[in-house]
Formats: sequence, structure tokens, C-alpha cells
Amino acid sequence: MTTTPVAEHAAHPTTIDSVVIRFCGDSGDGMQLTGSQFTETAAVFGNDFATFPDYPAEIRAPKGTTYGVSGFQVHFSSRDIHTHGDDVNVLVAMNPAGFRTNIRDVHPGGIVIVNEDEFTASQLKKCGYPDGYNPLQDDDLLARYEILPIPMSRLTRESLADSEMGAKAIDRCRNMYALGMVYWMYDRPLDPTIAHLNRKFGGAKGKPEIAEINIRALKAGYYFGETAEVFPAKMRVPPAKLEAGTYRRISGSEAMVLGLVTAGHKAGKRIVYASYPITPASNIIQGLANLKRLGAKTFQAEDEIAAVCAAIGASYAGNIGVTGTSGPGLALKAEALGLAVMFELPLVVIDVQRAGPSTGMPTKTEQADLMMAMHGRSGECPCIVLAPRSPGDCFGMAVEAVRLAVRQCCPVIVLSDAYVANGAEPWRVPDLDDVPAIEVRHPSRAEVGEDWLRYTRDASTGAPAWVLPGTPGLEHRIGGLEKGEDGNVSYDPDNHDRMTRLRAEKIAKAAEVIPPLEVRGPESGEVLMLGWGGTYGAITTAADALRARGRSVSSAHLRYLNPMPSNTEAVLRSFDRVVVPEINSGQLRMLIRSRFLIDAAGINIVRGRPLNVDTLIERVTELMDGEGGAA
Amino acid sequence: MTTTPVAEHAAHPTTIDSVVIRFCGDSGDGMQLTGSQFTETAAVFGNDFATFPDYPAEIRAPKGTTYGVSGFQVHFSSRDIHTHGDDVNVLVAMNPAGFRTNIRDVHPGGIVIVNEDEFTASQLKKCGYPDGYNPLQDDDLLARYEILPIPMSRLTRESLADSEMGAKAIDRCRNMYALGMVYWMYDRPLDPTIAHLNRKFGGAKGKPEIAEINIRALKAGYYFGETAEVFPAKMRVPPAKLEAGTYRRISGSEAMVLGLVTAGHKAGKRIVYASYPITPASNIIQGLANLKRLGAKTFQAEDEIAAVCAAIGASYAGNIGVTGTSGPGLALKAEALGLAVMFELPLVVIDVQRAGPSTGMPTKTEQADLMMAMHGRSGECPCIVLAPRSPGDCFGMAVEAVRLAVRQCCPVIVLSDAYVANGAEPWRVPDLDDVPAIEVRHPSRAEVGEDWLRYTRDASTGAPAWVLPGTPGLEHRIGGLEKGEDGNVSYDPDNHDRMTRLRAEKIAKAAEVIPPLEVRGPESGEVLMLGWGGTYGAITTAADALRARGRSVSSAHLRYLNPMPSNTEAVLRSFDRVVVPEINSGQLRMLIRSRFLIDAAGINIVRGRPLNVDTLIERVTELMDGEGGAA
Amino acid sequence: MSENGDATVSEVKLSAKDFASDQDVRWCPGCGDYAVLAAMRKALPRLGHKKEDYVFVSGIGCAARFPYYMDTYGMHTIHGRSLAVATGIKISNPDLKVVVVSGDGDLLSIGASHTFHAMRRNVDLTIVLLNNRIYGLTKGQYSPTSEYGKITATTPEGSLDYPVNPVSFAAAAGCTFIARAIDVDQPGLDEVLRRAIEHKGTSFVEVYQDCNIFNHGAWFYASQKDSRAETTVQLRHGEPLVYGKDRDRGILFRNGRPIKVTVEGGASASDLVTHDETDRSRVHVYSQMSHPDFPEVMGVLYANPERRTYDAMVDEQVRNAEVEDREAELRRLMKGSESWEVHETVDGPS
Amino acid sequence: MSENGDATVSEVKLSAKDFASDQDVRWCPGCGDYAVLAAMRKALPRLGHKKEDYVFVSGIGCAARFPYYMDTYGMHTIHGRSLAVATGIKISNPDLKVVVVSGDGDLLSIGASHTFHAMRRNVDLTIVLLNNRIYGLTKGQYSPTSEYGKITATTPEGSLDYPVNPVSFAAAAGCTFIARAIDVDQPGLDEVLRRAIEHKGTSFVEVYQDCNIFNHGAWFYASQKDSRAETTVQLRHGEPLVYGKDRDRGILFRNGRPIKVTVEGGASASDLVTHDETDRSRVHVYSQMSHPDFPEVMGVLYANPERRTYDAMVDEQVRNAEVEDREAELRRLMKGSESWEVHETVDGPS
Ligand SMILES: Cc1ncc(C[n+]2csc(CCOP(=O)(O)OP(=O)(O)O)c2C)c(N)n1
Ligand SMILES: Cc1ncc(C[n+]2csc(CCOP(=O)(O)OP(=O)(O)O)c2C)c(N)n1
Ligand code: SF4
Ligand code: SF4
Ligand SMILES: [Mg+2]
Ligand SMILES: [Mg+2]
Repeated sequence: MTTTPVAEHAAHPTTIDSVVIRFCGDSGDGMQLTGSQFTETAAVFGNDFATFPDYPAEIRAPKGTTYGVSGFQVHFSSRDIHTHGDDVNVLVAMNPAGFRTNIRDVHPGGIVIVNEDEFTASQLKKCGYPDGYNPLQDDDLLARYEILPIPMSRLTRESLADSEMGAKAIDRCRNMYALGMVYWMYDRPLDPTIAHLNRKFGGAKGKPEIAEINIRALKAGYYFGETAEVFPAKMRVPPAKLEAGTYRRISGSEAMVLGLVTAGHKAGKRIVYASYPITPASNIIQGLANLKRLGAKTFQAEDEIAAVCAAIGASYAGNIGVTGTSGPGLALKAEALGLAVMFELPLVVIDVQRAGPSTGMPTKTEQADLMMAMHGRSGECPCIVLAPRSPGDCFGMAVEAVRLAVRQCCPVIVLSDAYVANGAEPWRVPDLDDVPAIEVRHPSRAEVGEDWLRYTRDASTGAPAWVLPGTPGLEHRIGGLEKGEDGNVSYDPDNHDRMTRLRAEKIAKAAEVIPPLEVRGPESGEVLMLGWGGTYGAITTAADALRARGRSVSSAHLRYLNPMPSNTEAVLRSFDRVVVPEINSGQLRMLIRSRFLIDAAGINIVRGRPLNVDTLIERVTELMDGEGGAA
Repeated sequence: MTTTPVAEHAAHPTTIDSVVIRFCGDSGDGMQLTGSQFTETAAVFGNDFATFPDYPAEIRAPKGTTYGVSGFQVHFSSRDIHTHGDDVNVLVAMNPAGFRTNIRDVHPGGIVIVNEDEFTASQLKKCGYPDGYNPLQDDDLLARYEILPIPMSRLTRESLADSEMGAKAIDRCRNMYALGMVYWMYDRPLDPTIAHLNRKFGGAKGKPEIAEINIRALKAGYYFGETAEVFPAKMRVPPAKLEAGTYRRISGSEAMVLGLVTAGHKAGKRIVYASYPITPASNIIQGLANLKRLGAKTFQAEDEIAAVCAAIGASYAGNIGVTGTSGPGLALKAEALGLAVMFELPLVVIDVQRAGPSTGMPTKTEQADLMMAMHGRSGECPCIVLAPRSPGDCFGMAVEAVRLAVRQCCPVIVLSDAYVANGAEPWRVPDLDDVPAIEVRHPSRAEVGEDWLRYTRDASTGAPAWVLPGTPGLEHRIGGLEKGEDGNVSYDPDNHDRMTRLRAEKIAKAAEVIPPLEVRGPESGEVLMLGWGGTYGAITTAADALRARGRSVSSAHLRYLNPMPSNTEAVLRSFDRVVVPEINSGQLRMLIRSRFLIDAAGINIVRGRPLNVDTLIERVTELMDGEGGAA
Repeated sequence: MSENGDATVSEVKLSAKDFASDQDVRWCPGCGDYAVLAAMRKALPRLGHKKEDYVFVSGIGCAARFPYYMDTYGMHTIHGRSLAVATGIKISNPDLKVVVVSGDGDLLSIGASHTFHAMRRNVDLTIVLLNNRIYGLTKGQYSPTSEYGKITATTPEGSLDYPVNPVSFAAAAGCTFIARAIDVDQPGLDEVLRRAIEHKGTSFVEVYQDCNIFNHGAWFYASQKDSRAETTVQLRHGEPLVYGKDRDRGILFRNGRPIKVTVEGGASASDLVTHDETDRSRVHVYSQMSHPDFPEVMGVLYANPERRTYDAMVDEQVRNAEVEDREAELRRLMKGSESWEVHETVDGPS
Repeated sequence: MSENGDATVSEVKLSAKDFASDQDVRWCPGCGDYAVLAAMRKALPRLGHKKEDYVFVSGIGCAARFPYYMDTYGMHTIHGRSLAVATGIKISNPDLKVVVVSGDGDLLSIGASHTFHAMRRNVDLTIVLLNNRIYGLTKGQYSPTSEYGKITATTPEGSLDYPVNPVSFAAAAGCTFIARAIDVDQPGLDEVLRRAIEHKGTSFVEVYQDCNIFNHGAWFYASQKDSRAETTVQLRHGEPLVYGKDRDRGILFRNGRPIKVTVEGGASASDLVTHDETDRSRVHVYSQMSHPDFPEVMGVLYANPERRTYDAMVDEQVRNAEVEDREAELRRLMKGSESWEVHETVDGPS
């Protein structure tokens, strides 16, 4: 069935186990598409992979500027990998600005494929190189990297010389030309991309001529690799040995959307997702807006406050109210979260964290909203807090969030982040039957009997019932004022003290139904690297590497931040030292220290980027060898 | 000059050192006025005192209901006291609802003066007593308390029988009648109250006839005491031995207002106070609105977000921008506080805490916003946090807030609470000259030179300069996006890491200019009771009492919560055990544990009321004697 | 709930008492809110919907205590956000009858944006604004409807901002039902409340409400028996705008502006404006009629039952899209457009 | 700053270049924002105020990047809050010239309440709304001015809420200056920007701005050379509302509603409405004129320089109250109305 050249030319490529490749260029150069296509192909080929798309806050910053550079990194491997990779093995730079901003991430000796046609005096100047300087002639750089200048613009044009399409459309095919070359280098099939292009431009959109020139450019790039012999030997990254099953590529946002609708289905409820657009959370509302066929309702509110309030209203009326946002939006929702805590209604709140404070760096990642999620409300106002550790894990955490919100009748905050949401990995598609049902009960007058009060609690969960308006005979009022057990206003001092404790106990009780904290590596030893959220890959890889070097280092990752798994303290106490790497100034560390009085050390790097495995290895090694670390 | 009976009848009263008296009745019974007048008189007489006004959230709840009861407690003494007193020695109850809700706070053997005319069947029923029951005939109560039923309604009417005023106006004088009786009991001068009544109803308001009947009722009550011999012996509470100086009675809100305008004066700046009304913070905007003569500008904004934003704008344009609110309002301001942190402009934010979460119990006190003040914003977003410990201390803390905000160019959050704001105490009026000047500098182009950048930092403070629009040649842009040193947008990862650290260091640097933490009692020992905010009085009194009983207990009070005084850790480590009593679930305790890894224990009582001295003594004793305590 | 998306009609005959909850009413004696509560409790039984299908929603303020006193479902939310919560309720379950009752501060100051956007969307709910031109619960600060120059707790020298005109506000937002009534006028209240609740779409009722503690008499010009005939015009669809104790005065419109005229012997009545509640453009003219220059209009100013409601359309989009076999569709979705199989310890495909 | 509260007039002649900051402009190539920036840079030098007296304030969005590109003082605040910050600036220092530039989402969705209240107060500032009927910066979700049924990232089946009419909104808020222009019309922009900035009070300018990435062509009906004459009417005070390539059509008002007529040989021109920018009531009629039923009005719709500004009145109240000797007054205040002296170790007064 394969009509692409793969079968014919897969002669004797070198086999290697992992490659990190990064595509970069102007925001308009289609780098996100190129990267995703490469990923898709790696996925279908059977590699494990992890991706890191990185783009500017500007929609389409002026061409050729450094702040307009868009990048997409893919780490693909025949091993089980966890990160997008620290160092780049192959950089594809479509213009000087891309080259300039990305070259320092390339591993010494790495391959750098550049579109030399763009390295003109004016372009070089635009991205800030000194007059007369051309990095492609810089001996230092040439010595450090294997720089391959290729006239991609010209080659693309030539390969499409007979096309009727305009010059602009043709120039837009450069990314496919580049992708074709890279496919050749790594001995990849072209099929998935060809199919994608046909899907994208054929059918409804009805621009098959666009599909055609893109496919031709892709193939031309591939043949160039074959013919020109400018590239080092063809390389092969065999499929990874993953657990058996059906796999797909999934991004964090996609997994979150899927998790929500799955949870809704399992609860027999609609998801009502109310949100206000904000990077990097907008993909969730956009994803759900396309899932009306599964009963999801979306509401683009006038602001974040309206969004969370509408979600509260939706839960009150009997659906699963969910709201999602990023840090500044969560700050705005604080007051309404207090109301939800008082109401004791199910509510899911997703915070896709980005670099702050304030507007900060909206497209960059960070983990600095943990303390806000824990404590950012007036009064004693506890919520459940969860955090997915990887793109695929968003599915499970979304289901957990709904399950716990419904069970405990309280807000559950899910702390995702830009890296998790935008990144992608292979995901073993679970069998829908394996996702446990979410039990929902709405009492009727007959069921509850006469003595029942609105805030009578279930002894096992500590939560009151979820009573729906429309139920005859259970009319009642709820509010944000302190309430007695009947839901009416109470200013009784002892009642307030009791209610405060009951609300806290209810959250703590969730610990009874969450899985224990697992340790990767030996269950006791010198150092435990403890993480949460999107740093899972980096921490796990670093700890594995340290163990491979013979160091006594294990790792553990908290997906449940509040309450924490019941065995957390026991796990931590089994190690001489707990080290908490975070993309913040030490927020989980603070929780660990205050709860357990354990002198946890921190590795805190707040650069708006995922943590670097090498840096973690270095810092933990220093710490173990006594050279300090930010305790 | 004294025309009141005091001089004549001050025969041989018994001398005692302290009395706690509480007036209670319907919201419409004028109990707040009665209490303040008693306080004013105690003040002028020279007692030390502390007050606790306690009123319902409803403006004027239906007459006779328990939730419509308004109370005012005064503790006055010839000693140096710190709290409004746990147990009431004398309760004045103007109606059965007041009696019912307050009787349990009366010390066994205490005097209970009731207006027996109001103890009718219908009134008794309204406040929920069972049919046919009258507490004034309850033998248990009569045995436990010295209950004095007095027909105050009738006596007031009789004393004003010849007045031309209507029945309603006459009935409204009952509170003055009651006050007169109590003045007799405690041998107090009537002058201050008479002067007050004349001031209030004379002059501009022009209702001297109202003043007259009130004064007559007051005197009639006094003479009743003299004649009727229903009261136990007249008692005398001599003036307290306070430090020499000029004193006045001051409430927390008054002191806050005064502190702000004083700070403005010392900085040579206007105070621009932008706020949205909310209990119990509204008194501050209302106080400042009346101080236009001192240059204060007030702005009632459309909501709390607009208020904080306007305050930021005001600071930007060169005045001292201040905003004030209570918990739910602070939650709303979170996003804008992040902006102020990014801008690095001076800003003062006052949170008069009330019982939460959500709307909670708006007129009741609590200390549960500390963690929100510390961490309730997205990203790494540190602010300075201060907390006055008593009504008078609000003056000093307001001045400190302005001083630190201007010096460090950052938001300073002041955590007051309902108890501190509404309570009153004698306050030694400082000499204005003793309040140090607040240095403000706004650079000009000439001063900064050519190389200067907007976010160049002063080495000693870590803060950038406060540059004003209107300054020729220093035009620049600031924003909430991460910035380079020039203020322009920067997405550079290392810059973000650096800026995050610089903003944190700047806040930490404030520790260099704040006073050390002081210990009351021995500087080391078994237990240190550590507090913050409005619990100062209760903690101090409890610790003093424990020491008096020979226990090794000292106390210390943090007025600077972030950064903490540099000697904090040293102070804490000098004691075997640190106990942190708080009206929350353990927020300062959490900070102490995480920072210093000290196993601080908590005493956490969340009843919407100030802590009880006896309870503290009991709990600390238990703790020391090994009977537990909530660790 | 019925299948066809309408709240079903109650079979048992209910009375005003059935709509009274067991909670003591905690407003100040003499507060205008009592009258509105009484009118509401009386109006609902006659609409025939079931008690359990009503949800009263409010923000914070004196007015906002309203839900506690109705024996229906009720939510006392937070300051200014009632309409956002109410919108969520309707999106979630369009069959519920949602009535928002709150104050002028709540709905037009902190909540102004949500009020505006709910109206713009035409969410099917009723908004009853208890306008006392003051902040009651927080003890007498000026509100967005307070008159210019008002002396209040926060404005000892007089307020400096111009009041919002609630009717203009609603009209600019495209609200599909706009009405006005006075607390002491029970028949007037009864009519507008019932029509508002029956209206499909966002209905807005401004009630002139006396706060007898902090702003007593603010509406006396319109509410007192002796002056009411001169200071208000009761609108009736199809009837001319006539007012005055002797019904001898009337209103006509010229160049988009109202003009007061005297009706001589009823002859010139034909020149007067005939109220047409379906004509949105005249709401603007009505909004200009304010005391003391003009009598103020009372009753239903505007009613447009044609525009579809937001919640119904949201529901429709979803119902049109929904698949029969959700489970199968979900399985498909989970697999995604591209998936691949991994078998135990494979070593490469070729 | 001068003593009399007006920003002083610049002595050096400035050019557009002087108002350009050193920052690269980061909008998409072809974005309509560029034209507004160019017009602003050109307009300011001719107003004669000093550079340092301008503060440009914005919220968040593509449009909101504006301040970075002006070499004046500038604040890029947070989403929706620009007017609250700007109000604080003016209260603090009424002498500054404050110009707010932001997008339709920023000013009319999350920021709607602040926009409304600033206008209601008549704070002396200029609001330039860059209306592209879309959320640009967050990549193409529908905005409060998007047309009903619009297909966007969040509304794949079409949006369901009715758009805000910015002009009606401003009119309902009592805004004292209302104008409209199109990004590509430099003379039109120049006029309204200059007049808006010179206006004392809140001035509002709606600019039809093309987002050529997410909503390209939204305004083509009004902005394209070939159709503009038919789809827009340029307002000029005192002149009739005439439009059309051959200026052969006009507008008249009847019963508060606009009507299109053909002007035969210029004869019936006298029946046409003459634009009177001081007449607020006609803003309402103008706001009803929308494409495709009517040509849309451009230029200054309304200008009322009479109403005093909020910031000036706040300032005046304070200046009237301020005492000469602040120090003495403060000492008095500190002592309060009742104070007493304590002397060392006293034991009671009598
Ligand atoms: C977030 C928040 N801000 C402020 C308040 C304080 N507050 C309660 S009600 C109210 C205004 C009340 O005025 P209005 O809405 O007109 O109702 P009224 O009491 O006059 O009926 C305010 C400012 C609050 N509860 N929450
Ligand atoms: C509190 C908050 N919510 C949401 C966002 C995300 N956000 C940034 S700009 C924007 C809307 C942009 O639309 P508009 O105001 O019309 O400006 P444009 O980009 O179209 O010029 C949104 C939703 C944010 N930055 N902050
Ligand atoms: S304060 Fe005014 S509005 Fe509130 S309950 Fe009392 S009278 Fe009514
Ligand atoms: S996205 Fe649209 S509005 Fe934003 S810069 Fe690009 S073209 Fe302009
Ligand atoms: Mg009100
Ligand atoms: Mg826009």
C-alpha cells in the first residue's frame, strides 16, 4: 500500500535510539504544523515521543524579528522517554532570527539545517546581527556545529516551477520541503503527512491545488535528501517498546477535553464548560465547543468571574459545571470560589498555568499558582487540588476532578500548565469500560424523609447531598453567608467554628479515595526527588539517569496536592533528603516543610521553560556531593 | 464648673480595679451610642479601656428578635489592660432578646440590669422563649446572677411626663436612662455625655429639644441609682497609671485614617483612597472623605477591582494610592495586585478582615486572610504584609505601610480586622514631630543621566525609582508583561528568572528597616505564645496571667508578617515550645513551620469573635501539662 | 419538567402563603422591600407554575435577601454576580423559571457588566431591580442611581457622578422587556411582575423602592398618593399617554423628544402618543422623561417576545448535534483520527 | 504643568517621529492598528501639548500594545481595567492628558463596567476603541461586537448573542463625546482623534479596525474605496446627511427613526436632517443606522463640552476644603474632640 519512496530506499540506515529535532522560523513559516506533522509520523511509526511547541505572544510579529520566532521541538525515541529533550540534535532554521535564538540550544556537533536563501544582509540585520556579520561564515560556529546551508527557498520554487499557483503560495511550501528532507534523514514514511494534507485542503475546504503543491514540495525535499548527499548518513530510530495497546498522539489540551466529556458520560451528565478566552487555556473551550455531539455545552462568558459563576449555576441546576482559565483568570475567580465552597456544590476549575506574575509571559510555562490554588481566597476556604503530570495524564486527572467534585461536593482545582497543555506524547487509549462510573445521586423528598436538612452530611464522604431545583418538596435556599445545617443564615459562633472544621474535614476525607504516592526506584535511600505537575518528565529522567550512574536517588510525583496521598509523609521519611524541583520559588517545598517539618531542599528555576534534565542532574549531584543548592 | 451630681455624691464608694460592662438591646435601641458614651467617659476619667462593639449584619432587623440584637462591651480599668474582657461583670439588657443572647457571657454572680417592661409575653415569644416562661422568674438564673429588673420604659416616660415630645422620641431616651444608672453605679461624671448630646443635637442639626430630653433621662437614671437603693454599693474604678502624655479614645478605623493622612503629610503627598464600600472597611473611606481639608481625595469606585486599579493609577501619577476592603474584596483585587507588583509602584492595600469564607459573617472578626495576603495571586508575586495589633496601633502601621510602599515601590497589604477596626482604646497622641519624615524622590532627566533605565535599582533598597509622568525626557512605558531593565517587554528566560528573584529580594530587603520582634516576659523559657493582629490583647493578657501563676510563658507579637523581623527565628528558638493562637485554622503557624521548621502548635478557634483569655490560659496550661492541643 | 421544555403547570392551586418560606423577614420595619415581597408572593400563584420550578437568585444587599423569604429554590450569591450565576442555571436547565432580585448597587455598580451581558444575550430570566438609590446594607453610601450632588456617608460634600438611567441601560443592552413600578403601588407591581415572569427572554423591572433608613422619601414625588397622578404616567398598550389628577394632561413626541401638553376637553387627545410596547425606539424617549421636568412612565415600557432566548438556542445547538450512540462516538473520539497498535515487544515494523 | 490646571503648550515644534518610541511594532503585517498608530502620531504634534504630559493607557489585547509604540508615558495594564487605572491617574493629577486605547473585548466584555462608569462620571480622558469584532491576541474567539451567528474558534456552529452597539452603549452611559472612524480613512481618523483629545470630558472614538488574520474584511463594506460612499455618511456639524458616490442620497428622521431618501437635483435637501453634534437625542437614531439597511455615520456624532469633568470636580472639592496650615490642622485632628492628660503616676482626679 505504501506509495511513498520509503520502501524502496530504506537501504542501510544507521540505527540510533533517540533524536531531538527542533524546527524554527517566523510565526508565519508554519513551524507548528511542521512540528506536529513530524510528531504524527513518529507516532504512527511507533516511537515514543514528547513535544515542546514554543511560540510568541504576538500573533504574527513582523517578519524576521527574533521575537517573532516560532519553534517546535520533538524528541522521538525507541526508548520510553519523558521529556522533549534538553539539547537539540537537529535544528532546522528557516531564517536568521530562528537561527539566532535557537542555536545555543543545539548540542555541540549537532546538525543545523538552514535555509541559506534567507540569510541576506537585510534579514541578518533585522534579527540584530552586527553589520557585515553572517553566522554561516562564523568559524567558531562552523567548528561547533555541523551547519548545512541549503537554498530551500530556491529549491522549493524550482520544484514547483511548473505550478500555476502564485509565488506566495509556493513560498509557503518551504516548510514541507524542509520536512521532506528531514523525513529522508530519519527514514520516515511520507504517507501520514500526505494524508493529512489531503484531509486538510481537500474535502470541505476544497483547495486540492494547495494540497498538491505542498505534497510535491514534501516529496521534492525527500528526494533532495536522497540525491544531494549533503546530509550525514540516513538514520533510523526504531519503534519504542511500549506496553501493548492502541496508541494515539495526544496533547494535554486534547486529553483534558476528552477526560471531561468522558467523566460527563460516566456520570450521566452534561459538561457545561464556562470560560473566558486566555492563553494557554483557550484550547479547552475550543475543543469542547466542537463536542456538542457528546452533549457538551460551552459558554464564552464576558469575563472570568462570569465564567466561574455560570459554572456554579450550571452545577446547581444539575450538570457538571467546569470553568477553565490561566493564572490571572484564577485570581479573578477567587471570590466566587469562596461561594462554591460555601454552597458545597461540585465544581471543576482548570488552571493552565503560565509564567507570571500579572500578564507575565503568556505563552510560557510555569508552576507558580500552587499556593494561590491552595490559599488564594478569603477566609478558611479549602479546595481539592490536583495536577496532571503529562499531556496524557490530563485525561485521568480530568476524570478524577469530576469524580471528586461530585463525591465531595466542592471545587476541585486542576493545575495544568502551558508545557503540559501544548505538549504531546503517545497515549495508550484506555478502554472506556475501564473508566469507573461516577456515582451521582440527587435525593427526592421521599428518599430523604422529613427530618432531613439541606446540609446533612454523608458520614463516609463528609459531604451534603446534591439537591436539584425542580425537585418537589425540597425547596430551600443556599447562600454565601455562614449557614446552619438547614442552609439558612446562622451567626452562631460555635456553628461557624464547626462548619469551618466540617468543610476542611470534607476535603481531607478525599484522601481516603485517592491512590497512594508511588516511588520510582528504591523505596528508601539518600535522595527523593519530589515533583508535581509538568516537571514529571524531567525529574523522572534525571532521577533515572542518576540511578544509572549509581547514585541513590528515587523520584516521586504528587498528582494530588490537596489532600496529599495518605502515605506521603511515610514516603518522604524513607529518604535522607527530599529535593523538590519546581518552576517556581518553592511552593510545594513550602507545603512539605510546613506539613511534615521535613527540611526539603528546592531546585527552583523560573525561566518560563520546562526544567532541563541536565541541570537537574547537576544540581542534585552538587547537593549530594555537598556543594549547596537552594535549601 | 461641674454641674452634674458627681461632686456631691462621691461619698464612699468601694474601689475595684476593673469592670467589664456590656449594653445590649435591639438594633434600634441605641446601644452603640450608649457604649461609646460610657467609653468616652471612662477615657476622660483616665481609665484604661478596651471595647468590643458587636452588631448584626441586618440594618435594623425586626424588633425583639435575637438576630437583631446589638451589643457593646467596655472593659475599663485602673490597670493597663489589653482586651475587652472575657466575662461580663455587668450586663444591661434592654429587652428579652438581648438578655437571651448575652446572659451566658455574664460571670457567675454578675449583675444583670434588665428593662423589665419589655419582658412581656409577646416579646418573650419573639425571641424564642417557650410559652409561659420568663427568665426573670427562673430560679436557676436568679441564683446564678444578681438580676435587677427595673421598669426602665415606664421610669423614662415618667421622668419626661411633662415633655411636649412624642412618645416615640421619649422612648428613645431609655438608653440614656440606663446609662445614667450605670454612671451612678460607677461614680462617673455626666459631663462628657451631656456635652456630647448638646454637640450632637444642638448647633447645625438644631434639635436642642432632643438633647434636652436625653439629658433629662440621663440625669433621671442617675438619680434613680442614688435614690432607689436597688443597686449594690457604688463602685469606683480609679484612673489607670498610664505613661504620661495626652490621651484620647481611638478606634482602629479612626487610627487608620489618621495614620494615612499623617503619612501623606510626612511624605508631602496627597492620599488618594479608592475603595468600594464593604463592612467592616467602609469607615475608612468615610473617615477620609471628611478629611478633604487635609488634602485627602477619596474615590468610591464601581467595584473593588476598579478601586485598586484607580489606586495604582493614582500612585503612578504621583500621589499615595491606597485602597481598602475586606476579605472578599481583597480576593477580587488579586489580579490587579499582580500588576502593581510588576509595575513596582507604591501601593497600600488595607484588608479589614471579617469572618469568611465567602460572605461569611460580615460583621464578625477573623484572621483568615493571611495566606491570601501572602500568596493569593498568580505567579511569584510577593508583597509586604503588616498587621496592626490593636486599635491605636493602626496609626503606626498605616504610617509604616506608606513608608515601606514608597521605599520599596511595591504593594503593602495591611491586615486589620473587624475587632481592631471597631474596637477602641485610650491612645497616647504622638507628637507629630516624632513621626519621621517619609522620603520621596522623583528623578528628573538631569538627575538620572543618560544611561539610566526605568528599572535600574537602588542598591540599598532593591527598588527602582518612582518616575512621574509629566517629567520631561523620561517618557517610558510600563506593563504587566515581563520586562527588561528598560521596562520594555522581554521574553528572555534568564531575564524572567532574574526579575523574579529581584522582586522577591526587594521585599525581603524591607527587613533591614523594620524593628526587631520583641518578647514580653523572659527572653527564653518553656513556651512562647506567638501572635499577630487583633489577638494581641488576649494573648498578652493570657501570657501575663500564666507568668503570674509561675509558668514559664512569654509572648511575642508579629506586626510585620512579610518580611518578618530578622530576629524572628532566634526569638522562637529560645523557647522549648512555640504556640500560635489564631482566629483561623493555623495560617501563621503554617508560615512559621515552613520557614523555620519549628514544630509550632496552634490554638485555633474560629467563632467570628475575639479570642477568650481564659480559653487561652486553659489551652496553654493543658499543652504544658501534656494534655494535647491542636498541633 | 415536561418533555417539551416548558415548566409544567401546577395542578394544585397555590396561594401567596405557599410561597412564603419559614424565615423571619429581616428588613427594617417600613422598608419598601416588604411590598415587593408581598406582591411577588401574590403574583406567582396566579402564574400557575410549580413552586419547585422557580429559582430566585440574588447578589448581596438588603434587596438581595429576597430569596430567603420565598419558599422556592433560592440562591443568595455574591455581590454583583447574580446574573452570571443565573445565566449558568439557565444554560444548564432552560426549564427552570429564574428570577433575579437585587439592588441598584448590586446590579448596576459591581454587577453592571453581567447585567448588561445577560440582557444582550436575552437569557430567559427576570431581573427585578429594587432601586432605592442608595447602598442600604452597607449603611448609606451613594449608589450608581443616586442623584448628582447627593450627600451620603462617602460624599459629605455631595456626590460628583451622574446617575445611571436603568431604563436607558436596559435599552442599550437590547433587553427585550422593560418595565417600571413603585413599591407602594401593588396593582402596578402585580402587573409588571407577572408579565415580566411570563416574558420569554430577559425581562427587566425597575422598582422604585424606599429605603426608609438611609434614603427615606427618595421616591416620594412619585409614590405619594397626592402627587402620583401628576408625576407619573401609567402606560397601557394602545392608549394615549394621559396623566394628571383630572387626566387633563398628556405627552407627545417631537423630533425624538417628549413634550408635555394640556388636553383640552379630551379633543386633542388624538395628537398624543399612543403607547406601543413593541416599539423599541420609544424606550429611548421614555427614558428622557424624568422628574421634575416630566412625569415618569410606569408599567410595561417595552416588550418584544419575538427574539429567541440564548439558553434555548444553546440548548438547540447541542440537541441538534447530539448523537444517538454517545458511547460509540466517545470511543471513536478517544482513538482520534490517527492511532496505531503496539503488540508485545515489537522491534520495528519493516 | 501650569498652575491653572491645563497641560501647558509645548514650545518646541514636534513631529510624528517624536511620538514614535524605539520599540519595534509587533502587529501582524497588514493589521489595521498600524493606521491608527500612524494617525495618532501625526495628530498629536498638531495639538501642541508636551510629550511628557500624555499618558497612553491600555488593557490587554493586540490593540492594547499601542502605548509601547508611543514615545509618551504609557501603561499597559491588565485585561479590561484600563479605564479604572486611567480614572485613578486623572483623579491624582488632572493635568495629564490621558488616552486609553484598547480592543472591543477589552473595553466592552471584561471591561464593560469600567468603560460605562468612566463615561458616566465624565472623567476627562479619551477612549479609542479599536473594534475588529474579534479577539485578536487570543487567536480568534468571537467578541462582544461580533455579529450574531459568527463562526469563530469558540462558536463552530455560530455565535448566539447579539452584538453590543458601542455607540448606544456610550450614549446610555452619558458619554459627552462620541465619534467614529475607519482605520483606512486617515483624514477621518485625524479629525476625530484630534477633537476627541481636545474634548474636556470622556471622549469615545470607535474605530473600525481590520484584523487581517482572524476577521479579515469585517469592515470592507465600509472601508473599501468603491463602496464607502454608499455605506457611510460623513457627519459635519450644520450640514445635511448626504451620501452616495454622486451625493444623491440623504437621511431624514421620522418618529425617532432614520429614513433613506433620494435627493433629486439637490432640491429636497432641505428636508434632510442637519447634523447637530450638540443634540444627544439623535445619537440614538444614528446608532440605529447600520449596514446593510443604512449607511453608517462617521465623524463626530455628539460633543457636549458643557458638563464638568469628574476629576476637575473632585479636585475642586478638595481644593475648596484644604486648609492653609495643614500641620496645625493635623495636630488638632490627632488630638480629637476629647482628650485628656496623664501626668506621671497620678492616682485619680478628685
Ligand atoms: C465583593 C463585595 N463587595 C462589597 C460588598 C459590600 N456590600 C454588600 S451589599 C452592598 C451594596 C448594597 O447596595 P444595593 O445593591 O443597592 O442593595 P440595597 O442594600 O440598597 O438593597 C455592598 C457594597 C460585598 N458584600 N461584597
Ligand atoms: C484576565 C485576563 N483574561 C483573559 C486574558 C486573555 N486575553 C488577552 S487579550 C484578550 C481579548 C483580546 O480582544 P480585544 O480586546 O478585542 O483586542 P484585540 O486583540 O482584538 O485587539 C483576552 C481574552 C487576559 N490577558 N487576562
Ligand atoms: S437599610 Fe433601607 S433598604 Fe435596607 S432593609 Fe433597611 S430600609 Fe430596607
Ligand atoms: S491578530 Fe489581528 S488585530 Fe492582532 S495584530 Fe494580527 S491582524 Fe492585528
Ligand atoms: Mg440600593
Ligand atoms: Mg478585538
